[in-house]
Amino acid sequence: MIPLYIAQFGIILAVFGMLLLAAAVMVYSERKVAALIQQRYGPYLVGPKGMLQPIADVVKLIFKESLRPVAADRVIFVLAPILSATAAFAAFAVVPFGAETTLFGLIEEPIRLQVADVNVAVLVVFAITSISVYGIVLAGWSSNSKYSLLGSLRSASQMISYELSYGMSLAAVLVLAGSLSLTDIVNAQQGAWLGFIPRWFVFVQPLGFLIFMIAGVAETNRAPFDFPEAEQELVAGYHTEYSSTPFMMFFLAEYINMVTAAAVAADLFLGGWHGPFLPEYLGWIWFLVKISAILFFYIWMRWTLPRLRYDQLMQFGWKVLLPLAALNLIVTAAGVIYCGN
Amino acid sequence: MGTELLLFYLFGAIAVAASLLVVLQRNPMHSVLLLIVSFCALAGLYIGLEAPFAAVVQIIIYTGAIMVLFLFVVMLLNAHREDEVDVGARPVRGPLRAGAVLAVVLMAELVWALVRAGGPRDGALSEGAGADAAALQSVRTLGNVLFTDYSLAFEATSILIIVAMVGAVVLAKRES
Amino acid sequence: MLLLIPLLPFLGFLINLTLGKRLAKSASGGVACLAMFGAFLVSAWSVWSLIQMPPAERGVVLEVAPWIESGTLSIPFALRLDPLGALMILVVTGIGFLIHVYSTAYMHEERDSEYARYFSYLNLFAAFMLVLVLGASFPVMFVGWEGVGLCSYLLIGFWFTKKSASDAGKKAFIVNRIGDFGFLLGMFVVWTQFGSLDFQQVAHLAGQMPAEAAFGTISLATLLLFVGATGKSAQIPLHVWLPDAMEGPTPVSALIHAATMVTAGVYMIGRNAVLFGHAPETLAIVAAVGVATALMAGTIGLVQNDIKRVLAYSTVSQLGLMFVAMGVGAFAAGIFHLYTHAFFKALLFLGSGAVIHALAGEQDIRRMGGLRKQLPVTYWTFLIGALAISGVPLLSGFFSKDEILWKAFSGGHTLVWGVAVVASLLTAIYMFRLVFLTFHGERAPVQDHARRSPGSSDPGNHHSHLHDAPPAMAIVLILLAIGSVFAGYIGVPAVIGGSNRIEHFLAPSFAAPGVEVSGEGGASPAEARGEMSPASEPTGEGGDHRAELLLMAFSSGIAIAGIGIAVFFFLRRRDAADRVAASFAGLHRLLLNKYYVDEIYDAAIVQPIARTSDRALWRVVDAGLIDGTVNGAGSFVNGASAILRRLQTGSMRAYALSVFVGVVLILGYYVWR
Amino acid sequence: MVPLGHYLILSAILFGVGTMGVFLRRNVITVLLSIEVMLNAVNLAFIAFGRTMGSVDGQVIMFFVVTVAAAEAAVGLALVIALFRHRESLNPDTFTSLKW
Repeated sequence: MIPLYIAQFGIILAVFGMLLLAAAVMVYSERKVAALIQQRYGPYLVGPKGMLQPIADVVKLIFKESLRPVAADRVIFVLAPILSATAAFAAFAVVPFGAETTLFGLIEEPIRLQVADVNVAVLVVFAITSISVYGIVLAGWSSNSKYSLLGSLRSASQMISYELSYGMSLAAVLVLAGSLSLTDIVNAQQGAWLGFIPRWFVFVQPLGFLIFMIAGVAETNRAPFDFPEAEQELVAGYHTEYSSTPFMMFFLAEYINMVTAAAVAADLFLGGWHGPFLPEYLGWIWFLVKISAILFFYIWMRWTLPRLRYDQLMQFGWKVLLPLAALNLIVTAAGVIYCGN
Repeated sequence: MGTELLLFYLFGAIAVAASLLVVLQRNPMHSVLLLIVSFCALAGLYIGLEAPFAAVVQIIIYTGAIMVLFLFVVMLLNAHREDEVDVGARPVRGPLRAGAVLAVVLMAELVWALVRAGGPRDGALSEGAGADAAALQSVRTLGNVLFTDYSLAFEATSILIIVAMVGAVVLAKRES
Repeated sequence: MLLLIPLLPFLGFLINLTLGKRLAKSASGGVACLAMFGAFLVSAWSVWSLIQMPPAERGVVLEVAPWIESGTLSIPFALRLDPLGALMILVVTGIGFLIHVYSTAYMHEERDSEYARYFSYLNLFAAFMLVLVLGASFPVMFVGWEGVGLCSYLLIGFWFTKKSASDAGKKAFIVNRIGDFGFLLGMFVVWTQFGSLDFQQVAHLAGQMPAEAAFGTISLATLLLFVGATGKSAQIPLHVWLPDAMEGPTPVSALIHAATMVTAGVYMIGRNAVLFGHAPETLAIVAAVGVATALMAGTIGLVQNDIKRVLAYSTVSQLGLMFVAMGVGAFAAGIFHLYTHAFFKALLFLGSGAVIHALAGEQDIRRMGGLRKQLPVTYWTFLIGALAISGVPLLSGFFSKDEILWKAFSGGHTLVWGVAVVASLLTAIYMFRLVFLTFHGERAPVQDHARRSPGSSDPGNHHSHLHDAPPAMAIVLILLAIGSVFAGYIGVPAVIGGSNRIEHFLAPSFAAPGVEVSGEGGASPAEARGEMSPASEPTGEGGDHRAELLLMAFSSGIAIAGIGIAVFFFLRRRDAADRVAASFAGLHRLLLNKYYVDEIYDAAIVQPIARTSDRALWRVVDAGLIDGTVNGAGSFVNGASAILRRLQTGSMRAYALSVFVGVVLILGYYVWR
Repeated sequence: MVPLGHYLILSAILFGVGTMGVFLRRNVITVLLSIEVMLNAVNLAFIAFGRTMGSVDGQVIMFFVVTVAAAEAAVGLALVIALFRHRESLNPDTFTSLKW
């Protein structure tokens, strides 16, 4: 019994570390990719090919002075970044990233590569995302500056608007899998049709996947939906007034959210850790591959597409995405009932 | 004193404290946040009651939607503090204070009534435990009940929502 | 069939009422005349079918619908046609029709809407009059009674923009109300006495019992009814309204205030002949009132200068004469006079109308004169009328009036007879005064301010030259003239070889049903009066023949004498007339002011009422009591709500608190129970 | 195993607290929040009962309550905004006139 607890604890730590690492990697790769897209070098001084750049950044940020506007709401101003960071980390807790494994026989009965196996995991992710709104909103409001306020208002309304499409496209998958547990959903995508097409829901739910991706981008406030921090319009949006560690937390939270979104997408649509050529216990490699692909896609999109106009964003969200998602859900449900599985 | 009871007291304490603060301090923004806290605590209690779905819904809808709405309004009206200067307000504070007192009285009455009715020591919940928890937890059964026994009420609420939506838009629209 | 008679005019009324405003004059007038003519034809037909029946059971009853059903009281809306009614409907529809035709020309200057209004009123009047005549019971008759009152009000005040006209209308209406009140009371008494209001039944029941020796219930009932009659027929003391009624258009005066409505009182007494016959006291009063009225009106008529007023007073005196006939129990004679009078009085009024029309509204005879040349038709017809009314032999007036005089004399009412003779003498005098002043002698220049009725003034030509009556009028005048010459020949008394047909015809109406009617003339009223005065068991014995002839000669002599006097004073020596007037200045003024009756009434009745209603009723009762209560209620509610309003703070939390208190209390009750 | 009584008493307390808020606060928004507190107290009671009965009806009713609460919040807040436009105040006692 003891080793099991140890293993669980280990997994928690591992996930925590992995998320931090992932954030760092993201920062680096984002800069690099951006540079390549813009035909620059990007960071190359710190460490080999500037790989240690993120660490330098962190150090710099930590050693900066932490400022707080006089008129700011003391409590909330402090609370906001912590909240968003926490939410970001917590969301990943229910995301499975690998098949059951005995960790190379270290422990007798296998455990799942997942912090907490909740039978309503999907909804939990959803719920935590909705909480993460507060981080931004409160940050904007508490720092008592008009730019921040505008940024936070925008982000809040934007996230709420896209949460609906997000949830609906997700619900379609739930209908297909017939479960709310991410593990079950992933396992429902085992195997392949005709031997070579993997049973990924992306092939069943192309539209759903598209909507999910777009909504995900909006949820994570990334370009072309990065209104909360639209540099050209409102200095730095909701975190204008933040500096030093609190700012870093927002930064962190943003990237972790991306990772989480990517992980969830992989689990829901791309069959999680299932994939050809690799044994079950190495499934997490497939998982990493898929996540990286999605993340690259995010970065790629950010540096390619211009930002929309705010009203366009809202119009799109309510008048295009939501109806499409609803339609998709209805069609899926009908299909499921028709096929009877 | 099992862990469940421990958790119950923990969450219960949080909920009560948060609610009390919601009521007792002046800054609406803080009230909203504290209310969110108490909601989360309630969600925890729901999990303890083997209603995880209810818990998640509580968070998604209350915390994720309704409270954000409140937050919005607070920001929009930028009501930092409860306005002390009553703009042409009728001084009806006295009776209202009495109302607060009455609330306490009501609380006392309820508690007293419950205690007399067997109070905390009755094992009411335990024989309910006989019902299989899986059925209670599974969203499927919930859905079945919701869409069969309560279908009418469900449709009614959907209409209610539509009406409320339209009404809200009409009311909040600045008449030009 | 019977129903059609009143219904046709009513339809005409409805048509003119609803779309009269849009109709052209010719259309609305045509409709009205057509309705009347139809009614006339129908009534002629029904009268003819009535005559076919044997005299005993001449009577057609038509129950239109059940009307008032309450306990033992059951009054169907029933019409009944009997000889009396037959005569009346012929007069009403016939003369009514002629007057309608006349009106089409006379009212021609009116605007279309006014024109339609006029004819709708006229038709309505005809309808009500026919209901009055045909009604088989008191209430039905009362409907007609009130209806004609209304129409007379409307028509007198037809030119309501003129204050005098509307005042006259009001006066007529109010005075009539007094009479109607009496009529109602009479009805009630009859009901209590006989338990029925149907004429036939009442007559039958009355026929059983003996005539009242002293003043009894029947006398009371009849007296009250007679009050109603005085109201309608302008007898003392309620005669004051009729002269003023001349404010109305002349054809109206002719139809309502000469030929038909004012005779309703007479008709009513005739209708209840049996009842009145059983109340000698009442009959005496009737006779007295009648003769007094006749004399008084005659004297007034002697000095009046308004052509229509003179005619009005003559009408009053003639009505008085009719009442005399009724009073002495000569019902047939009274009705007979009514019938002939309808002809020549209508003729005279229409003639005067023609004159007024020609003179653009001039009514003062002192400004007339010498119209003989310009208005030949009018002159001759008017002359005939005058002769007829003054009772010149062989004209209709002669027979009827002479009949009355003879009945009075033979009935032993010598005094009544004497006064009646004087009255008829006066009649002859003032009628011819009228004729001479109007048509002979020299004409005084017309002043423009003298245009009286705005109705009959047309802006077109100011009558530099006079034109005679237009064809429509002329024809009517001629027809009526013929009528007033020959109408009397249905009642030629037996003594001069005639067989008094009208009397026999009417006899059944005056006899109690079931009582055997002897074909003999004059017997029936005697019987109806139940052996009241044996002296009136006349005709048949030779002695009375001589007396009757003598009287006839005498009365015709009277007529001639009257005319002679008129010739002397007003044709030959006008200054003499003035001198007489001067020498009897006091008397003259008295007559000129109609015995100051109006002034007396004003002082005795109108002013006190006005004062009390102003001081007591208005200031105290209305303003004080009634308004006080109403406003009091209002202010009470006001005060109460002022207090209750405190609860309505409008603060939602206060409301919530009230709810909450309730919750706590109820819960507390259950907890501590 | 937590007894039903605990939950009920907790919900009673929460309800009382909410009511208190309705009467104490002089800010419409806070008043609405207090009402939310009351609703949640009721929800808790429902779910606890449902658990006791071993049926999901408690949760179902809780969903309905939540829905109604959402509608109420939407309309209520819209009203608050409209009111705030008319009177520059959020004090419920300033909105005592029955019409303007």
